[in-house]
Amino acid sequence: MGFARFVEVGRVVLVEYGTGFGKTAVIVDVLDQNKCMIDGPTTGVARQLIAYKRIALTDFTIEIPRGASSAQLEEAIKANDVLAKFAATSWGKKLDKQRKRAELNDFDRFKLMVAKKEKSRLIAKEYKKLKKAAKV
Amino acid sequence: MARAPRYYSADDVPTKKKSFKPKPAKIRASITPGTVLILLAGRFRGKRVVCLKVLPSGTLVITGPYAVNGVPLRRVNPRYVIASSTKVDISSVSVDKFDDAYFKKAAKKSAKSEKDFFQKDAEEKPKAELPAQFKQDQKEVDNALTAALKKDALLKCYMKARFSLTKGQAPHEMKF
Amino acid sequence: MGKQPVRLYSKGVVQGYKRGIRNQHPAQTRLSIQGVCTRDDVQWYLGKRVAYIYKASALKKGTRGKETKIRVIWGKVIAPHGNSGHVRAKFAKNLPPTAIGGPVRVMLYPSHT
Amino acid sequence: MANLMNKQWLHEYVVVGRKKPTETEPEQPVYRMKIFAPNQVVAKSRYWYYLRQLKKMKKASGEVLGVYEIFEKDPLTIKNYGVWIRYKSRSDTVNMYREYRDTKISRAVEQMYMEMSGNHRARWSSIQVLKAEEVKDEDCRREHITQMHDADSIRFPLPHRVKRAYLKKHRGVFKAKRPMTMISK
Repeated sequence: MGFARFVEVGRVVLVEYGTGFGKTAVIVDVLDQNKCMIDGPTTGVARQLIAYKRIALTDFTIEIPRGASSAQLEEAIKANDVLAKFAATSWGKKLDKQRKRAELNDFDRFKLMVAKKEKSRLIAKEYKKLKKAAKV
Repeated sequence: MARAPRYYSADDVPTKKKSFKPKPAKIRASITPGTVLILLAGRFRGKRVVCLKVLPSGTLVITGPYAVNGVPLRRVNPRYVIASSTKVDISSVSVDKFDDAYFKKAAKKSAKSEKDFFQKDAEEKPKAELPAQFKQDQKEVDNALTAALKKDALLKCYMKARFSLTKGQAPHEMKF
Repeated sequence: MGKQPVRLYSKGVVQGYKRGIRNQHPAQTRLSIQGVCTRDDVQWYLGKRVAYIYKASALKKGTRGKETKIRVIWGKVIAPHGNSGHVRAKFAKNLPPTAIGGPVRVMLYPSHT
Repeated sequence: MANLMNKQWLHEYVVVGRKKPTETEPEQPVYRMKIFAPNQVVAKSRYWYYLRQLKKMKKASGEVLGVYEIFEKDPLTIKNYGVWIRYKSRSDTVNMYREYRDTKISRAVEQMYMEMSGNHRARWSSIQVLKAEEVKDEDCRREHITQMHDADSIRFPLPHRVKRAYLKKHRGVFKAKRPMTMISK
């Protein structure tokens, strides 16, 4: 089996439980087979011990020494731009979309509805055209 | 602790009763003049309206505007309203004249003759006509408001549409 | 039930009465509200008015002087019940046992948003 | 009770006490002891429990001069801890040395109590903590601890994952599909 995502120092993870829910962080130290230390100085995840059950591993890693300080980590993240890389993946995009959807206010939802209607109207129009062409 | 006074009166001194004066009601911070509100109950439930003014009694002066969605100038209880985060610029609307007295209905004639009472059901009463002054005020407010609504292309459409919960929507998770 | 042009309530289901292992206390009713699944979520619904709407066999005077078979028992959400987003409600008249499993409307007022 | 909700169960206290001075013996030696206990009341109680085994004194004849909690200096770095215990098993009394990795010494002792109850069915009352202190990497003896020391070699996948709904509202009682827990990525 070819594993691609490992628990290791520098692995970018997504917090899936507790404070920092839905935010990305980086493993800075490994405690044992159940827990590790994560930190997210740029995303607002406090440095903390967390169980692997509560995080999801991503495809990305950055070069940091074991037990790197928050400042060191912040520098490494900024130099590597790794969070932007994660945000560009389909997983990152999905999360971003969910976040954006949740933040829509009433007027935005209305605008979305109008846009959707317009889209399906255009599609239907084009579909009719093609249908007509196919018949002839 | 304050020191007890040296002198006590031997007799009870009647203290003046403080008359209770109602303070102007506090309203939640999300509602300000210009906020788009969603009405939750009553005839106009689901309508999106503009808040024009907060009255000292704690009620809100709102209008649809009438020309857009048919909600006239009226007062509503803020408890029956969801405040949205959308704001309309109402600086061009003059709202000074609207106060609690303005909306008070003329007292109904209570003394009724017996004849009136029996006749009530028999014949249709003529529908009460709105005072011309009210119509005039509504028009002025509508004109100013619709001009303000035109600033955003979809805003007028939005005010026209009714709010409704749809499948899968839970109000506690929604932003308004 | 006349269909309303808009739905301005959350859907709820009567789960039963507040109860212990052997006794039940019909003065308080347990409701589950659609989409509410944590105790924190309940915060938004506290104090909201609840309507249990049902059909009776006899006609009775309803609103606007019309005779109707539809009746309503009004109540309000009073407290969260447990950690899974259930709530406790109190009704003007205790709900009948036939209401258990039935739908209620959790209105959006009194509003604080 | 213990580790639920990530709340700290045990705290590290220093309890200081002595025998009550009498007219014949006005100066009494002062004893201080590190105690791991859920609160100060239990800490004092454990202090007298240990002291009366070591010295000819007990709570009635002594006084507590102070109870202080010791906080970890650096609770955000991972360290090794050695815990020496005396444990009364069903047949005998045994001394043990156990190692743990954690960020706080009190958490390491918590781990010890948890592990002892799991592996040896040992109760709180049958364990006495003799000593607990930080251990340098090179002084660690247990393999499950030393294997975590080399930063370069720690690299392992998580092959078994139970996928849970991202949000609680998406959780359900029934599933249409059996969950796939073997993650081969």
